[in-house]
Amino acid sequence: MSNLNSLAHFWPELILTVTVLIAIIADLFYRREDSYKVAWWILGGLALTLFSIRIGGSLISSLFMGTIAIDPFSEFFKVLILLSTTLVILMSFNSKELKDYRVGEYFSILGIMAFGLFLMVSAIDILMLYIAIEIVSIMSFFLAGYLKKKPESNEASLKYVIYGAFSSGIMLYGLSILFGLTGTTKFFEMQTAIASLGSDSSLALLLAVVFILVGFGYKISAVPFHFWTPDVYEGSPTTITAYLSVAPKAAGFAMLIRFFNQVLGDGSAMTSSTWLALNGIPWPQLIAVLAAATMTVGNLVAIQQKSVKRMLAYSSIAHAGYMMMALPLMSESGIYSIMMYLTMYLFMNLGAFYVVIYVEGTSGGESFEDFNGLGWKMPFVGGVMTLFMVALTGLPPTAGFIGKFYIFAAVIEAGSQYYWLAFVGVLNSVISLYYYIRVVKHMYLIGERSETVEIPSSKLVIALLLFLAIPTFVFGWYFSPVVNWISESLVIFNGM
Amino acid sequence: MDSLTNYLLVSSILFSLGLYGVVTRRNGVAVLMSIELILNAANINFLAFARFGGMNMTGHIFALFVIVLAAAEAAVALAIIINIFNNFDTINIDDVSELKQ
Amino acid sequence: MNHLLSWIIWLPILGMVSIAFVPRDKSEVIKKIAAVFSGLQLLLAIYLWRIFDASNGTFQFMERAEWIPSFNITYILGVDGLSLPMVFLMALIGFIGVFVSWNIDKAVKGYFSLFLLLNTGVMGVFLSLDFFLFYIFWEVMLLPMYFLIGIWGGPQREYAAIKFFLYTLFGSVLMLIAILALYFTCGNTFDMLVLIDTAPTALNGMLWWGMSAIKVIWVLLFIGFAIKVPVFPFHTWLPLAHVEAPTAISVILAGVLLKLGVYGILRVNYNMLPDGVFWFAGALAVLGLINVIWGAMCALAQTDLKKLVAYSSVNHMGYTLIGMAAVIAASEMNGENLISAQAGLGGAVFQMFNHGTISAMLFILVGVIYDRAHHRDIEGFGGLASQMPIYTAFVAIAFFAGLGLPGFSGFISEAMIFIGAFPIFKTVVIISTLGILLNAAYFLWAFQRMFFGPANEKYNDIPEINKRELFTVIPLAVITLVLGVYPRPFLDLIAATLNVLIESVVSYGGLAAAM
Amino acid sequence: MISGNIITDFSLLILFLPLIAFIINIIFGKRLPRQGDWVSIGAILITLILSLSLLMNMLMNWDSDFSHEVVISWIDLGAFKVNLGFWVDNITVVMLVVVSLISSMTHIFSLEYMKGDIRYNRYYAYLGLFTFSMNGIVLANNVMSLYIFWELVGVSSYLLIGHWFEKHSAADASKKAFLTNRVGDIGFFIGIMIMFTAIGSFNFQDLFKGVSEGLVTGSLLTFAGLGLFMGAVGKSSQFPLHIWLPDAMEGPTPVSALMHAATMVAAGVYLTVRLFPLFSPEALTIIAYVGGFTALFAATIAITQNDIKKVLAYSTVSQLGYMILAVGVGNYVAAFFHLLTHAMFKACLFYGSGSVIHSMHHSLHELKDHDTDPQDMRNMGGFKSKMPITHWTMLIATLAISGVPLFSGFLSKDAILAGTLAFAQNYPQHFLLPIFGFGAAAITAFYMFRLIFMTFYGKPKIEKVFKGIHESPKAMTFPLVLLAGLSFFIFYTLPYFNPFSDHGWFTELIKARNSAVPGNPSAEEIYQGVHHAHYTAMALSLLVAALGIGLSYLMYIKEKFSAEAWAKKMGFLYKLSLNKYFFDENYNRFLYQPFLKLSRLVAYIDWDLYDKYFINGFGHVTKFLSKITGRIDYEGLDQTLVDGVGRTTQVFGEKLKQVQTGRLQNYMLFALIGVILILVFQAA
Repeated sequence: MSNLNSLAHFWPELILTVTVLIAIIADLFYRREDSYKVAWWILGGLALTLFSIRIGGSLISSLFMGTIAIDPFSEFFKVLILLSTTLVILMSFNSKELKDYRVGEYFSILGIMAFGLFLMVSAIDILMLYIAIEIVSIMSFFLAGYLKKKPESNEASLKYVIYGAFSSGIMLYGLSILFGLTGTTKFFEMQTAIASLGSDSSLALLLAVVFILVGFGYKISAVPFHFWTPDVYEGSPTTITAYLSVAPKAAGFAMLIRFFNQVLGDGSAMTSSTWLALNGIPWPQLIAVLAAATMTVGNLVAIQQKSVKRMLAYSSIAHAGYMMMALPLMSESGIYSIMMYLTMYLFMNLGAFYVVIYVEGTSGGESFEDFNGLGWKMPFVGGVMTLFMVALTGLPPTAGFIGKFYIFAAVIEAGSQYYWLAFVGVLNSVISLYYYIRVVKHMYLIGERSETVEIPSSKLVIALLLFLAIPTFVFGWYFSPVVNWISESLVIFNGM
Repeated sequence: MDSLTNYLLVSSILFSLGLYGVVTRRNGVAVLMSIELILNAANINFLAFARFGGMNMTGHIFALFVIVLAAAEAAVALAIIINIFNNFDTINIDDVSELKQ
Repeated sequence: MNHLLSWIIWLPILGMVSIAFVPRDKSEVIKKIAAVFSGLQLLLAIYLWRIFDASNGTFQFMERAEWIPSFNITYILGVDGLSLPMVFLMALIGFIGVFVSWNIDKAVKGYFSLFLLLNTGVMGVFLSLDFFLFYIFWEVMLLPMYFLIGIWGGPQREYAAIKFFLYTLFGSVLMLIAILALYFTCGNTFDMLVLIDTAPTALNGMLWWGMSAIKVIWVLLFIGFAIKVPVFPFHTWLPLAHVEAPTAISVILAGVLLKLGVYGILRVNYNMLPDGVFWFAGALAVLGLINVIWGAMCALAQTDLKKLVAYSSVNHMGYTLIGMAAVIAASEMNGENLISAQAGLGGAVFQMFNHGTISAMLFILVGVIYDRAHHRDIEGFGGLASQMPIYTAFVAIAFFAGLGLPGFSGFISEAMIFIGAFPIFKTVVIISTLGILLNAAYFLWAFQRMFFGPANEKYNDIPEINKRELFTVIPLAVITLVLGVYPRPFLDLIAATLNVLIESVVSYGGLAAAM
Repeated sequence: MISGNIITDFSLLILFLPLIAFIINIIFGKRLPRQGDWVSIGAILITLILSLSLLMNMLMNWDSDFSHEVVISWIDLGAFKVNLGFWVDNITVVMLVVVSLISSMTHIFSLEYMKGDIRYNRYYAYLGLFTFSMNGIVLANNVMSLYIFWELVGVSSYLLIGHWFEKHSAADASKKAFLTNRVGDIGFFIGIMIMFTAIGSFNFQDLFKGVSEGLVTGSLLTFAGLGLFMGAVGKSSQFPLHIWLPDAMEGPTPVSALMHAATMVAAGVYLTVRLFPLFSPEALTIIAYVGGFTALFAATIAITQNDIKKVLAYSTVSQLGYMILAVGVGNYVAAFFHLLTHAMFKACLFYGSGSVIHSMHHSLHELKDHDTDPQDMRNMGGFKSKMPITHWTMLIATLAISGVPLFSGFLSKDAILAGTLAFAQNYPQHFLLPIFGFGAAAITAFYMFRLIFMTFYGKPKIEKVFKGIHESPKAMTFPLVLLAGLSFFIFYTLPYFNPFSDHGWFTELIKARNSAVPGNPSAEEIYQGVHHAHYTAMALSLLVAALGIGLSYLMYIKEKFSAEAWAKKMGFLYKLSLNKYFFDENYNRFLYQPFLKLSRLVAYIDWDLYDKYFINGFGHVTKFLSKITGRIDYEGLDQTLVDGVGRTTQVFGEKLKQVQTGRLQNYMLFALIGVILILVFQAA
């Protein structure tokens, strides 16, 4: 579709862009202390964007001369991104860390990041892909280092920028090789080209795939490209940590799915329920191994963390691992389960981080000891935290279980060659119980009971916690709505 | 003496140098420069492929975009490094490790 | 009354909700609410038992409701002769448990909410006929258990709680894999009724990494259930959990939770993988034997009364396994010895129930002395018989019931198990008869050390067992005695279902496992 | 002539009246007047009357194969059915009379003997429980209910032996009794299982039928028989499970009289009598040897005991051995006959000893003397004058047990010995059995008279104790007199009057049945054998009895030669016998202690090794792994790898600072390594 016509279907992104511009300008007129009002502009913009997505109609095609796809699949992820962005913005309101900074840009940057993520989930051209990744990365460098006066934050951003640039560089190199092999940047042309490649170039192809994998792996923080995660997660403002652990991951997975399904797989993705790897590239096995490694490492290292925030950081690596399990299956239900997991993960993980933010705000720390007796002191917060922990462990009747359930179901369905993966997965969730329940232990078993009971003063906190907790619980036993939504969204534009 | 392989050779050498620099350099700026090397290695690839693959201009355009993005990235990175310098009085990234537990 | 089963399951939740509205300092009210709701549940259970048609071996009072159609998940409830006694047991012990925990004073609100939640979880497992539902209830039990042990337990409570949690979770995730494997190999359904029809044949000849799928799934499920039972190598969480848990929780744990394992094996492994039964029966019997002897010997060596009782559970559940193994006697290759199959399986189910009542009684009584003396060291007493005669009398009843004395229900079930298993597993049974000697040994020895001999001045003014405690023990004692004298009321209840089960096992049995 | 359902009702009453008394007493006993002893006594007396009326009925019928069966369905799972019920025949009736008679005597005797006991009501309650279970055994028509009541008897004995549980010895004894019995019961149950597996029923008649049809044969049958017999070995305290009975004397003496002399221990014999048709020849031979050996062996222990009750205990063991021996040689009617007579005179002896001990107690109590053992015969002597009734009754009983003509013991013992002799004549290789028999007879006569002489004759050993001695009250002497009376032959040979022949209502009505096992001699053959051996046996037994009595007369009255001297002469044997051949010690050393050690070891393995190291091991391993991974993931490797890189870089003249952790490059390095590994791994 030509560029001009494309604009007609580009409303969400356009609205987002305009919002951000307005926000930046508006920021100039606010005084320092009420610069947080910028957030309202952004929120409004996000709302509009969401609206425009929903009314966007169900056109499935590609825009801007085949560089961007619009399809329910991308819309699904866009909604997730909008949701998490909105939540994170709301969370930021009572984050203690941000108090003594001018937060105007902060919110605008979040907006831009959302825009980048939009591009990521819908890119079907490696150029667009690269641009999107770069936008997102650069914005996250900003955000990670937003606390200028806080050394950790600086360090985090430094590590993030260098590591990000490095890995995107390697990825770019891989892309260049791929370009060389196929002579095009468009996914579908690449697909056909790869399909007709001779076996002599398979090593080069492998090289390209592996290099590209570095970029992707970095985005979803998969082993062995996860080393930046703990430091960055710990250094950056907790709100941003929460955001990084959800939105870019989601987008990254969307990207992975598209790429592996349409470039390295035979495009028939969603028409038949399973598909094949092209040209005998063993990337499914590769990803399977990486998945196992990712969740194992994530869990094992999470066990010995002293700070809850850091523990969550590592555990988010593990969760990436769970989701990766479903990639090599190359089956519709695999993708389905990833989308399911992401949806559930969004609520419980943001929830967990939000409780951490709240506890930081009250007791000032984020180590396990800071949670001692929390359950008795603040029954509400303790209760929802328990819920989130249980959900992250993946016990019924919580959303977390449903996510895991779908993942494992997909793996088992794929047949016995991936059972070992399922075993690794379930054993890992047993391990994860150990450190998640540790939080609960500190909240209820260790701290002595206080007679006085506190409930969060701010209505916003309660509202947000409820908004995150209720789905976490309800989706645990009633998830048909999600199911239907996902099965509608499970339509990927496949070049036709 | 004007064949694809030579270009690829050059680019791969650049790439490896870049990698090496990233891994061994201690100076933040130096590390950034090494990264630039990697990016440009990629650029050379793009151009070379575009040129010899007898294709349209895609490669060139790609290269242009890369240059632009690299610039942006470098800008951000340098900003951060300056900030680091203000906080740590060093841009030697060995010394920037508060976060080790 | 329709939706009877749903009511039985969800009543405790209602109680939990209504407790939520009570201010935390009104502990009396909270206890009363808990008592009322579990009492209602008990009444419903009794009513169910009255109107249950014993002549019909299939599921009754079925309830079906759409749930998650996209994954063929349905809300199915049903009760048969296998689950009915367990439901009754749970209702009874749940009700009694409220009174056992009457003098809990720490965080009463939380305690009773979790207690009721636990109740729902257990009931759900016994009544649900959809695998997904089954699994959810199965896991729902864990968290309340964790808190109940971890907050209200003894000195080592945190360790005990997490150990229990990890142990059981480990088992249940393996179970999850098996459930999914069944789902995808047997026509994409969680409906147990359908699975019972399709599964036995669907897996025939299927090989995974050279192992027969039947065996793999059987073992996965078995480990999951065996940990709950607990079967020998997986039993070590039990003594710890028992010793640390508050009395009422030990009562529930020993009285009902251990039965979940056996129930699961009978309901799932036996019904859905009959070939596996034949392949595994021998091992099952041997494991049972080990449980019997090992548990008894450990019990013999204990000086902590509660630990002794805990190990006696290991020992008693061993008999159950032996009895279950006897089911294969009814197959052709074993000469269609229906008698011993019925005796063995019936004995096993009966033993489940009896162990429920007896061990509950034992733990309540242990709690009684612990509340007074604040220790459970057997050696630390002596001559109590002259100081608390009534208590002594009830302990004697419980102990004699425990050592399988005729006149108590335990004897009948154990005798049935032995008689049933003897034709097929002669050596196992002959060795395990040693168990009845060891039972007597450890119970009587403990009894002598605690109650006989010169009175210990330290406890001269120790208060006698009080009315509330009597109220918790007497019903159990009565049931044990009545069924011990005349077991038909119970056995007639399960007979029809047993025969259906045996039939379904032997009708497939041993074909695929043979190859 | 009573009709069937009346018999049913009677037997039901006989069975359940004592149980009701038990329940009433255990629950309300304390609050009832006189602590409710009258409830128990009333119940037991009614029971006695009822069983006597059954006896009358039997005598009036005069029908040797009268039987009456009642059955109720107990378990019914479709194929697996269990029916319990009664089997009333002449044996049953006689046994019922014995039980209820001795039981009522005990009730009456205890009125005085247990007066003022702290747990008076419970004592009577337990007596009721015991009577109930014992009648249950007697009435059972199938092995299962037999087993059930068997165990219940064990419990009531446990409770009664442990009646004075404050004494450690009593508590130990009760536990020992129960556990030793359980050992036997295991065999019993295995026997039941074998039988049921083969025949598919528990009912006596079905079992007999099944065996005669050859459903169980050969060694399996022998095993089954021996299994069932093991039960008897336990209950009747035969070698090697005899250890519990002497200790059981810790219980109150009336209890010893009732359970550990007359009825409960006889249950084992009753079992073998009941199931006689099931025993294969091999089994019977073994039974015979066990019985015979026990008879002699226990007798030899009894010689040297000084505790009056211990002597009686061992004589009981030995007499039971007799009965078992009789069953073994096939002459089981004689066994049952001896059971009957023995119940009478042995109970009488126990009551006698009870009354002696009672008065000893009193006199010691007067003297505030708590060191002197009231049961030690060496503290007695010359009581004849003080306690005439006790003396005479005990003397009669002793004459009976020693097998002196005119007394019941003579008849029954003679029958047994005759049977044994006949057996040995048919199978000379078993010549030992009669030797056991007659030897035991001689020794029995000896030590029984030793008891009498030491207690009632000679000079009082301790004068001041002797002063306090006086005859016991009526309630205690009445049972003595009654039972002493019942020790005369006449009650067993009616309507005939011939002190030298056991021919009478008993032999008429209790007819031997043929064994169901093919190959066993028929009842007729056995009878003939006994008939032939009769007179020789009689002569011999008279001889040995006279021998024994004479010897002890010379030793303890005339004191021609002193016991001490003899004891010294054969010091080793003396020590052996005095210490009961060190059985308890050896069992303790080689069975109990090792087993306890083993179980402690098992518990240790289970808890401190298996759980702590293996199970928790997984936890530790995981934690360890997590540490390792943490290292590798976060700190480690760089120590080696980056140093390596550093060295290479130094070649390029790059100065490398002290390697620090948390450094960015390491991460990238690892990422790189990861990539390379993947490449290698994939390209390969």
